[in-house]
Amino acid sequence: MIDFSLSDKIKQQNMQLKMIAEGLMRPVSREMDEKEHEKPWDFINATWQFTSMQTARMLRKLDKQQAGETAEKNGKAPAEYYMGLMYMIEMLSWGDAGIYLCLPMSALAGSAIEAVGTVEQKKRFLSRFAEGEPKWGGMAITEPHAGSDTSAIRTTARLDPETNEWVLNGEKIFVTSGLMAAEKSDGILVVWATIDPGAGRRGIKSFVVEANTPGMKVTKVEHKLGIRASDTAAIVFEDCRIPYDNILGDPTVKTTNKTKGFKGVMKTFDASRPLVAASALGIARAALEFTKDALKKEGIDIRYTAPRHRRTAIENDVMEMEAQYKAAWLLTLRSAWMMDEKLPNTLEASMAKAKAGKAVTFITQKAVELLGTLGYSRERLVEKWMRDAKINDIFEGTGQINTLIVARRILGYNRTQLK
Amino acid sequence: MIDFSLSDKIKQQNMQLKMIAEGLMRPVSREMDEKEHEKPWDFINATWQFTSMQTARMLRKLDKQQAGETAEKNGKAPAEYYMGLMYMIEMLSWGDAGIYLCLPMSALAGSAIEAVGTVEQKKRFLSRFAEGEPKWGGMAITEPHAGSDTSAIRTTARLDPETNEWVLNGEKIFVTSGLMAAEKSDGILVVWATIDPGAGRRGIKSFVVEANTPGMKVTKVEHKLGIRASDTAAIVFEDCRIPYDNILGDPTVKTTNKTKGFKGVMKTFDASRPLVAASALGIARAALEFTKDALKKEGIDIRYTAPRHRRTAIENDVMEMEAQYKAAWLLTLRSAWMMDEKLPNTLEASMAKAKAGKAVTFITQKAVELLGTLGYSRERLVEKWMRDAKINDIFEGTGQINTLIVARRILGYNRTQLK
Amino acid sequence: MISFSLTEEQKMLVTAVRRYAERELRKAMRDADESGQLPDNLMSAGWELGLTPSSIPEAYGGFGEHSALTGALYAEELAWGDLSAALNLLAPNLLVIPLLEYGTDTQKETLLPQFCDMEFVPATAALLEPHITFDPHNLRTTAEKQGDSYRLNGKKVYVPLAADATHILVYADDGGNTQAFIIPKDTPGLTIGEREKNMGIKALPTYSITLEDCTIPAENKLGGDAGIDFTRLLNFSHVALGAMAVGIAKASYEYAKEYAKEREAFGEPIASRQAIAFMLADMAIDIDAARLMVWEAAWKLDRGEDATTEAALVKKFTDEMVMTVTDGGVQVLGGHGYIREHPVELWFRNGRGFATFTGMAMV
Amino acid sequence: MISFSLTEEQKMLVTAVRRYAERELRKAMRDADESGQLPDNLMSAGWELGLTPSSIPEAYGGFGEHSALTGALYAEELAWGDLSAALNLLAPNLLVIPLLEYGTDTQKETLLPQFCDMEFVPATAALLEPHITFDPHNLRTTAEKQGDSYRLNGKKVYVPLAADATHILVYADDGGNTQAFIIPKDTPGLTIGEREKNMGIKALPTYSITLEDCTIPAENKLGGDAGIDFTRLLNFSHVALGAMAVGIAKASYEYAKEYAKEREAFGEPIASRQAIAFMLADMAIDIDAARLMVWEAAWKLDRGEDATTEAALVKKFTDEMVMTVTDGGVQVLGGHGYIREHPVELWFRNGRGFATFTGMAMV
Repeated sequence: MIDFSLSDKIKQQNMQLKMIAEGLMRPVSREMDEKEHEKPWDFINATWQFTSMQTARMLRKLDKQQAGETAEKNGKAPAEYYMGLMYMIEMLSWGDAGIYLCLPMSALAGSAIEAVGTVEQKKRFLSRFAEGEPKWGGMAITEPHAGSDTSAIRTTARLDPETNEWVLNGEKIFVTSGLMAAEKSDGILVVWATIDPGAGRRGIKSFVVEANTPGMKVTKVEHKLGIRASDTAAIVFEDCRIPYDNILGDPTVKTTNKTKGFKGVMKTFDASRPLVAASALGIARAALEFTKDALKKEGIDIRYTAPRHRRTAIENDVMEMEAQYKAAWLLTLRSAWMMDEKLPNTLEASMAKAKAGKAVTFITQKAVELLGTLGYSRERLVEKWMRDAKINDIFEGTGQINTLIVARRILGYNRTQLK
Repeated sequence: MIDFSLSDKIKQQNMQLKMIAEGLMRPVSREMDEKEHEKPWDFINATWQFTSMQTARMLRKLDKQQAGETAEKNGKAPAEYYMGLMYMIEMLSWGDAGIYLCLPMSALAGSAIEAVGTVEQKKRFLSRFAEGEPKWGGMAITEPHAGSDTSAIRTTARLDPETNEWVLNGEKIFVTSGLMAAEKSDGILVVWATIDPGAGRRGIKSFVVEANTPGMKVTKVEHKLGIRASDTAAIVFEDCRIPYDNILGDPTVKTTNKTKGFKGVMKTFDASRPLVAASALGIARAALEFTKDALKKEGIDIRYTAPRHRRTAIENDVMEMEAQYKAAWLLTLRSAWMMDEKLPNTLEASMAKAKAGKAVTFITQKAVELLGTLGYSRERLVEKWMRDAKINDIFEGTGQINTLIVARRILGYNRTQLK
Repeated sequence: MISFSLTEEQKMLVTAVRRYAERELRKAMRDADESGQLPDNLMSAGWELGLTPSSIPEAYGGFGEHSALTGALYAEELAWGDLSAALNLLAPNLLVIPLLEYGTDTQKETLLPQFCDMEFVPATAALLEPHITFDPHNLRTTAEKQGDSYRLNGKKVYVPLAADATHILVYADDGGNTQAFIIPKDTPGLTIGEREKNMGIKALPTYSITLEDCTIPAENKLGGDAGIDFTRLLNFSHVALGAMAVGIAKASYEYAKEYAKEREAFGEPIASRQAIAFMLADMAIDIDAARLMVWEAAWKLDRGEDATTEAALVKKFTDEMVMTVTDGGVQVLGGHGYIREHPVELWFRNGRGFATFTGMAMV
Repeated sequence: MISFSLTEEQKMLVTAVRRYAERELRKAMRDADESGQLPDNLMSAGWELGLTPSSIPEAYGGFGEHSALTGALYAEELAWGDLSAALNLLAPNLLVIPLLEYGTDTQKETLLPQFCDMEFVPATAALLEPHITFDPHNLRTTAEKQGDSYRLNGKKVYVPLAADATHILVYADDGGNTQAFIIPKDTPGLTIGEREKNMGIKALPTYSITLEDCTIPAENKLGGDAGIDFTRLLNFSHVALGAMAVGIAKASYEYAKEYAKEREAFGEPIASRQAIAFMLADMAIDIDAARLMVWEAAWKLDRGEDATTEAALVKKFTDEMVMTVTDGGVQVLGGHGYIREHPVELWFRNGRGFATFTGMAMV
């Protein structure tokens, strides 16, 4: 039955996360933005308690499975798993999207390992996220010469038969939490590289590189328009040697067209795009709420039922912001629900991402506009949200890439038929 | 010096044409729309006086040139030639865009003949437009299987060496005034056909076919969304024989890449696109004026200087309509001025056409919306203008084609680099 | 718990309505638009689907419960078939739903049973007024109480089926509030005007009506003394029209998509160009978003909650969306879209009406 | 007769300003934004172009006539170079233009000559107020006449160069009309606040100022008893800011275009994809349209005609256009656009300000 009501579990989670957002994020939002490259340690230490516990629970479950104690299938998620995740990310991004990205956890690296890693790999790489000091995981895909074009990856992984090690060479950019994962904590990076430069898409594999492995070096931490609390690193690999077993998934170059490894990687986008959309919408909600509150203080309440000749332009703008927000939010909700229902959602996830990216840029830019000098000032957070927001139309596939995916899906076209 | 003031000549022309628009077009607008395929004879007979005189003047000038009596170069236009034309078309389309298209004249066929015809051809084909009953010219380019893709033309023109005649075979659609030109008057059609189906773009030539030539048959007059006073015909050519001398321009298939003939044809778009844009903007102005008048009657004046929190949504909408109108209008003005100044204007003409097509669809659709039941009713003309308007985003290159041309020009790309 | 699954019943209903839309409405659509007339048997075939009776409780002869959400599902399918026919078939809802929501027992008992028969009974409502500054919350049509009766004065337009309707539910200003009054056919003072001529929905007979000291017993005020919560009723209408806008938009989008895949230019289907493909993708996204917005508002209404904000956003979003999409439908077909051989121009004309159709449908 | 040709003088001026913008402003732009400071010599180099003196008649030491159209030409070029620098360099215009238009002879004679010297003299104006419902025609800052003096009270924000300006032209409500008052530096009751922190134009020092019973002689009211036509002055500002919006938009568009031609993805430059190419084409069209709108309004102002509608449309169109274009500039560069190594994010931050900058520039 079609139902839009929240389960008690998510309601309770929302309440808890709102406290974190209001208590540990909002108060340091401005500071973390101005002092780019500093870290929100209070938030990190507090949330590490939570994320490390979750990882520990996951690992215990893994042990049980190995011991045959549970019939639960590997990777089976509990009810409303993605829905819960989505609401979490929305609320934390409502708090501060830059700080949310500092959440100490294995992040995308963890997802990749959980999705395709062996049990041994999971234990070896993820147990660190269950104990000790806060740690980060990162995903290194993009290279300087290629943006969305993952098939053009030039970083190589050559097998040294003598030592049975992979030798990585290449340069990665735009690695979220790259500095924290690679150098400032005992974290891990998942690095995409080709084991056969002539094989295109089929030669691309992912490898786990542990923090401070010799030959891996963070060469730059970017100065950005927004989400400044989060570090975005450039990382160079020069004869960086890692054990043979650090490769994720099948180590051979498939010769068939069924590029399973690559598709597996693309599959993770089905899960991550609704979450990125949710992050976008957290920012959008923050801006929308702030705008409405500020207008209310000036005596302007939005009259939803007033006809166009009575409604003011500013009320009309706010309604448009709300409508766009609602549209994007419901698409996102649907795509997360489909994940939980194990329904194929590539189309719907890209729809949500494309729409949310557009909606959040529109809403935050409009908020700055409507609020005038208040909106443009760095004394308030709206201008920051507008800067933070823009990343959502760019990462995890730009708006254009996601629209392209939607177009291909609805037309039934492949990447040759619709370039 | 940058100047936006009208010359007295154009001011006077505007006054005269406004009388025609108000006296002969607006009063029959609705009738001509409802009784699709009937003709506005009062308008036709009145304007024929004018257009036939103009053609006569042009032919006299031609005679003088032949006799060496004038130093004026062939085809040299007087000052403000295109500017005057543009204002004319704008005002007549403000009157009624469908009726404007019934203007008895050689139209695009005439332009093509004037541009590339020999003196003999001009006299032979155009003198009829200077005398007798009203006549029409038409241009037959589009074919059922191909829209904007003129290089895919399949209509063939085969030379019969025995009779020294071209034999045309093929089918044309979307021929404006096709019925009037081909069968209902002693008019002419310019038909695009290939003399070498294997040669692609280079084999395409244009031919003059006189009305009621055996083998040419109007097979259908379209029922359309708008501009219903104008007939849009489908015409079939079955072994339609025309004299060898009816070919316009060079009769050989060029083997170089410099497809001069084809380029010449494309060049006519530089002149016609500003004019089509002007027609679009005539409709837009009609809708805008009607909307503002109707609002005024309800006590709503547009307060241009009111801030957003005082201005109503409806005022804001009207301002947006006006801004879009103004933007498109000035681009159109510029592209016409460039024609008169003999400055290359392919880019600017496509800019004007793309923007005007978008603006007029937006403005007329918004007008219908703002006027509510009044806008949607067939008792008024606004809904008709909205239907008429839409053709402007479609013919003479759709909005997409014109945007594509703009994109190629600004990027310096050819049709292979940007498809 | 959040879910986007239809119930089995809803799925069956949707399938049945879609079949009717595809086999009957689509076939009749073009001729009906040109001639201004729906074929005689079309409404009776539609009435057999039992949509209106399925909203009426058994007590009054029906076999269900009113659900705006279920209504939104079938309204979308009907409009996908043909908007004129959809508005015609659902016109009785304009009386039935307000009765179900606010009717007194007597009103319900008297009026509802006739809508549970096998035969289509025309009924309608009159809300719109003929001026640009129309405001449903500040009507110019007035209802004045005089002893045991109400006297109505004013002019209404866009009243579907007014000439044949057994009852017209007339909305009027009753002391500053919009209230509804049940006016039976042939009540003195009620004059049905000429059939209206509109850009779209040409197969739907709509009329202007005039009320000149049109006097009815006080018990004809819907809901009796308590009256109605007009805002809530209007929300039902926004949901119904929103769903129909989605249906029309989907029709145009689907047609344009198939055309774009078949039509070749410059050696490839035009769908393989980003300009066209992205237009289609944006259509698909906004259609889905609009549908979900309709569902959410309907769901809230069904729970008896205030959905005024949601319904207002539905109206705003769908009015815009359906226009953009149906305009895009014509645009994708280019010159062919401008010809009345293809249906996109019809959907385009209908699409522009939604901003105006306030109150013309209800589920 | 309609013409789009610049005069020879205008062409020369544009060339000179563009050279300055390209060689000086562009080089300084990024550092200035990060440090919040324009290099010392930048304004003096700009001042040597003689833009402000070229608007001042010889009688007051200048060498030209005020022309909004010529002003629009150079304002576009300056903003193309850097908006902070442009607003800084042209800040004296905020006093000079109103003086030229409405100043009494005495006011002109006293104040104008200092702006014809070789050295940049900071002067400014204060219009904006710190509330969302700011309305330039209904200011909250008040000017009360008391005998031979005016007493001003209120708060202003976004006042460029306030800390250094020799004079601030303060706009205040004078009996229901907006009038302007010349307030010299160090007038008692005038307090300059902290330097403001904004999202963009970070290199331009702007301040809030407070007026508490700030009292000035009555002859400091601009234009004397006749006062000013504030709407006309605001039109000059809309034209100036519109031209600057065009300049910024052009900068971002050009950069994105070149990037798109160089950047390869999936084996081709990204510019060869319609999604990107069409975005660039739409930018180009709207930039040109905006410029022509600016020209037309300026031309009308120069003829002394009422250009209120034109100026309002310029503001509406350019505010929107510059935001769309600068957002698109970032979007075309994708992840690289988000990094402060490329200038597009800077133009994006500046672009969003135009809707707010009302009255902050004048030509």
